Amino acid sequence: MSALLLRDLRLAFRAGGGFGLGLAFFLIVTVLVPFAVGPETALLSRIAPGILWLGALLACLLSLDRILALDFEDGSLDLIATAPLPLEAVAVVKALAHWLTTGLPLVLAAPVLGLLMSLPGPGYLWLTLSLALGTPALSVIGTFGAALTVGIKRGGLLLSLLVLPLYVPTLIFGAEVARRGAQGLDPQAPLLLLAGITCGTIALLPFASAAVLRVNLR
Amino acid sequence: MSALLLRDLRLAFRAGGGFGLGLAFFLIVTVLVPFAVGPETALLSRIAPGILWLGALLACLLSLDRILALDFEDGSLDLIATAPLPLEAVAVVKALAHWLTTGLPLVLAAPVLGLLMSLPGPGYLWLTLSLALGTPALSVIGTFGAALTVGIKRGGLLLSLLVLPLYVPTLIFGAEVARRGAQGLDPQAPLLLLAGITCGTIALLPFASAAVLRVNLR
Amino acid sequence: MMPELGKYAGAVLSAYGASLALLAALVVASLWRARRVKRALDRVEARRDGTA
Amino acid sequence: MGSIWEYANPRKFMATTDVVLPWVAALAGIALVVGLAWGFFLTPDDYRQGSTVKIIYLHVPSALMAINTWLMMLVASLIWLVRRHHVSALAARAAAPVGAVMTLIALVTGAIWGQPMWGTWWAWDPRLTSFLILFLFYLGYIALWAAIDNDDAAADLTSVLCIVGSVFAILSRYAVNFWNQGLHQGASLSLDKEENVADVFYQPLLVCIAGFVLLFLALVLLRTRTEIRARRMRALLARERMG
Amino acid sequence: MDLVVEDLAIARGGIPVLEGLSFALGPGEALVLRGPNGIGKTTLLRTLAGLQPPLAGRVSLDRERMAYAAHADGLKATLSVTENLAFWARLHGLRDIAPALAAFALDPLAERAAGQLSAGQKRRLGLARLMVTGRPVWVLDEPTVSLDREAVAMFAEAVRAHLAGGGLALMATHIDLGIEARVLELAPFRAVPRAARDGFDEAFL
Amino acid sequence: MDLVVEDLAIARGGIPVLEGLSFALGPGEALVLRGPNGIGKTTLLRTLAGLQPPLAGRVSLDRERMAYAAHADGLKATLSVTENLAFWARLHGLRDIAPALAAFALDPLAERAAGQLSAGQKRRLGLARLMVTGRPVWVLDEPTVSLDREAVAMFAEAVRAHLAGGGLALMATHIDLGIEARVLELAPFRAVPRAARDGFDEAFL
Ligand code: HEM
Ligand SMILES: Nc1ncnc2c1ncn2[C@@H]1O[C@H](COP(=O)(O)OP(=O)(O)OP(=O)(O)O)[C@@H](O)[C@H]1O
Ligand SMILES: Nc1ncnc2c1ncn2[C@@H]1O[C@H](COP(=O)(O)OP(=O)(O)OP(=O)(O)O)[C@@H](O)[C@H]1O
Ligand SMILES: [Mg+2]
Ligand SMILES: [Mg+2]
Repeated sequence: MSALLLRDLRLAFRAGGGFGLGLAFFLIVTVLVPFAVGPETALLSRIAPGILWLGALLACLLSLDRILALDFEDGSLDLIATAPLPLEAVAVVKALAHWLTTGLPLVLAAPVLGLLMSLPGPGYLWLTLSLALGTPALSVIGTFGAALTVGIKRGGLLLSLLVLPLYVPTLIFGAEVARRGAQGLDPQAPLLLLAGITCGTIALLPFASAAVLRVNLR
Repeated sequence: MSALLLRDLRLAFRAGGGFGLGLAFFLIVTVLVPFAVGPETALLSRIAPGILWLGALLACLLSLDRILALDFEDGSLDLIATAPLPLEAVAVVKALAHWLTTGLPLVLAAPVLGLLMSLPGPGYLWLTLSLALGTPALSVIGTFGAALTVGIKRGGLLLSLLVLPLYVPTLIFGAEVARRGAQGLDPQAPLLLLAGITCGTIALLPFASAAVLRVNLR
Repeated sequence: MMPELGKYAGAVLSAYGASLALLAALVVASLWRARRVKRALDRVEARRDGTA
Repeated sequence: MGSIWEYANPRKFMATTDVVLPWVAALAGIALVVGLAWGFFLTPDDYRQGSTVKIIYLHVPSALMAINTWLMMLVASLIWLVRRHHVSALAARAAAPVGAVMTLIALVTGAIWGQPMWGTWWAWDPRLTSFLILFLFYLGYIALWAAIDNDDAAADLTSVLCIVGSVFAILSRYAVNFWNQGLHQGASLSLDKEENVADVFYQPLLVCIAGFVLLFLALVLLRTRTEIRARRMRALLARERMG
Repeated sequence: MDLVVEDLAIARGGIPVLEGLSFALGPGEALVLRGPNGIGKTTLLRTLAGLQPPLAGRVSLDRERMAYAAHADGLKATLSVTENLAFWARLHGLRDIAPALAAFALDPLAERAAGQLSAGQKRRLGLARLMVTGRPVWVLDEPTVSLDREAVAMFAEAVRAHLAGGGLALMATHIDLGIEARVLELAPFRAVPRAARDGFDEAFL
Repeated sequence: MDLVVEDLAIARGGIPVLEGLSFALGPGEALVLRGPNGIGKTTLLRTLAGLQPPLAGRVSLDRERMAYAAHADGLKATLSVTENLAFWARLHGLRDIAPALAAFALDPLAERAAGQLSAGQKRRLGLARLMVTGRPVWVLDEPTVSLDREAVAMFAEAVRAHLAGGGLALMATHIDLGIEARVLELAPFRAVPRAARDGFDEAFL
């Protein structure tokens, strides 16, 4: 397992490997929002938590098709499937590698981008916390979506289409935590629900991913 | 030229070809925004023109890597480059095919989605008009970005990073037209500027795209 | 020695601190890479001259 | 002496910069220390801005260099495209991270300055916004260099990106101006003496600007030397592998 | 017997392609599959590798003892030759990649990124992977595509050594490898469309 | 003379691989390039096709009269065999694809999506493309990879007909095609590293 994880991380850090690009996309979406909706600070600070969560979600989404499609195209996935590693473990490792290269940087960058969006004071902590709790779920769900579409050439957009509805609960609770936090309300209830979703998906979805992967390799 | 255009359109309409997915993405982003920022109508209708423009831009962006990368990977691009068709024409045809399969559907769907976002009355016309005028520029600029990154495996995110700053002027003027239109102000000035940008990019960028493509085929 | 910065001391000092830190990081990174690349090149050249 | 293009030959460039670089670096160090110390310790507070006026000694030079670095990259890119001197392409590559850091310093000092002056870290002021866009251009340019492994192709592609990017950067500047009227003051370093800041602030500022220019020069020379060496090493290694 | 196939029928894209296939392979034996393009060699090998289920019949083969090499090599263009090989070795719990590098004359290319190899060099790297799996049953799909004469000889040598060490090899190929091996001609096993005229059965035929 | 190469030197990834190459080819002639993996056959053919510039020397060849076939076939998986072929024909201003289909026995597969072909069938389609370009100079990179014996014979037949019609063919291959053709062994033209020890020239060597 560690061999696969290390390889994926190494690939991500190589030139053209995609590390940091999710981050760049997050940055760019956040920057574009004011151009689109106008520069008033009051308006921006009101929509800030939601837009930041949406930006993080989209940045995650865009890097999903790298999780498995590259390995499928060059034939590695066939070979990995015949190696002594259950496909469930492959799904977990792939999700973990995705989170480490995409989710984690987003969590760390979110406060800085909060600044651009004039996020209100107490919001920073809750935004970071909710992202830290929510992005692993995004990676695991995304891996499932990637496994579903792995056979399709440039399935990127289809993948988005399949995954986005699955992202809705995470997004709702995550953004709600950040929003309540920013407005000084009590974010405990959505926080617990968010944590529940994350634990549930991590525990169960890899099995679904592996099953789907098996079908797609056929 | 028509052979290439027809092939690209036909490929887009085939299963997994990507037609309609840009549209679906646009739809989903628009649907997710209320989940992210909360459901108040006043707030939504205020940010509606901007978010719709942003959604259209992102939907365009996501389909950019299909423009050239698929042809590069399976070797068609090498063969097309040796066919009796100048690369400038290839760049134009590719941009046109992208606009027909992505930009045009977005323009047509925008009014419907405006409804979801409670876009104010007069906004519909101006939103549609600004998208119709602006999306060709997005396709042409995007083709340039795709040509730049065509040699890079899954250059998708790098492509976004390169293209997004280039999209800024179009987005600003386009969203400004839609916003002023929605608020009942006079959108003439940004409209002219938007038209200027579109004409300029269409006239000049294909040459840059062809030059860059030539380097990448080397 | 230290000038009186008044109520803006935090801002001024952090501006100087951040900028000088960024500049120092840039200079150090440039020097470090210069040294590393030079050493690597010397090794390659020595190897070539040794074998040739 | 010959034409200046001789210096575009890697060998000549290495030989020349070997001599020049220490002097430039030393001058840069002196100018920076003198300018910053003068500005920080020996100037009075502004009657309106208080001690925050001292930030100007970092903010303005870095902002100037952020733009000028891009201009220098543009010129170098054109030289590469027209005359195909490798050193010129490598100089553009070497300059980009310097420009990015300068932009970052301008942004950070501006943000820190904005907190006491405008009561906010960030505002979507046209000038600040266009700097942010400039920063994105730098990031994209650096990322493109890093993503392509054929050096000549990378030089060609980044050069075209630099040219197209310049056009769009200017377009963005106008677009941003159109979109929002800003808080930021206009240029106060004009040739028109009336509009300039008071001399007490002005003189150390000039020294600081000179320091930043020299520092930029020194860094670009150093990094270009590194790039040339790295390039040569890649060529030698590849040649070695060919057997 | 390490690999036994009994009355196997296989399908590709829902259409039966081969049927009634039986053979067995013991330690030290090699079998070459031959047949015209499109007969179903790739499909057969994928079935044996467990990547797709058979339509009928039985395959007895311990998948934990099998290494598969497909049309595609599964190389990562940005990783070096050594890194690529070391990854597969570690995935199979091995460490030593030196013999594999040596067997396919990859030492001079060891530090090169896999994306910068020529077609034949890539293939050599793909074949070297087999040696770091440490598995006795090799299932190979057209292993010598793009190889020059010298490299084909290296490959034959590697297979011979593998067989001498008690391994098995099953390969599909169109060219002569110069290996002592039984040949199985697949043409006689082409599936004949059965007429199931009285309505649709489970396979809609 | 339709194709004349004089004192050509070519490089891949900035490194010279072949130099001092000269040959000429007239109507009805074929030339087979041979050489070990990695010698630079692909690079040479790409240079002739105009996809990359030569390092030195001269290639005289009207690119408008040349058709190139690379390692990859450029097929679209979701288009049918007919649609793929018709596209290339129209791009080159031709219409009739029937002879090409017949020459490579693709008629039974005509309506099949290209993605559902076996490796050898794909290759046959890739080669059929040459016949719908209507161009006299064929530049082919390992055309027979994955082909079975029968398909190799079809290809040889197609080349012979092409030559008989006044065409030219230049191909790199490792196997014997049974075509009357001059053979050019590339090994003697391998570029030798020049020693430029005292500093960097523009090539950094
Ligand atoms: C965060 C982002 C900021 C950026 C990117 C930025 C950018 C710039 C640039 C480009 C210049 C050089 C203009 C020129 O010389 O033509 C400049 C100068 C200047 N900035 Fe900023 N600025 C920022 C924030 C601020 C803030 C918050 C203040 C203080 C209130 C400020 C005060 C000044 C002053 C006093 C000058 C010198 C006057 C001048 O030469 O224009 N800036 N800034
Ligand atoms: N994805 C697919 N869907 C449907 N049919 C397919 C698909 N791939 C291949 N086929 C068909 O299945 C049959 C068997 O294909 P297979 O790839 O196993 O042949 P093969 O013997 O390996 O041929 P080759 O020597 O050309 O590689 C062929 O007739 C082919 O056309
Ligand atoms: N992208 C690349 N970057 C750098 N070097 C490369 C690249 N691709 C190939 N090479 C090297 O260039 C040389 C020539 O490669 P080329 O592909 O032309 O060989 P070839 O004769 O076609 O070999 P094969 O028979 O294996 O296809 C080889 O030594 C190869 O390692
Ligand atoms: Mg096969
Ligand atoms: Mg080759």
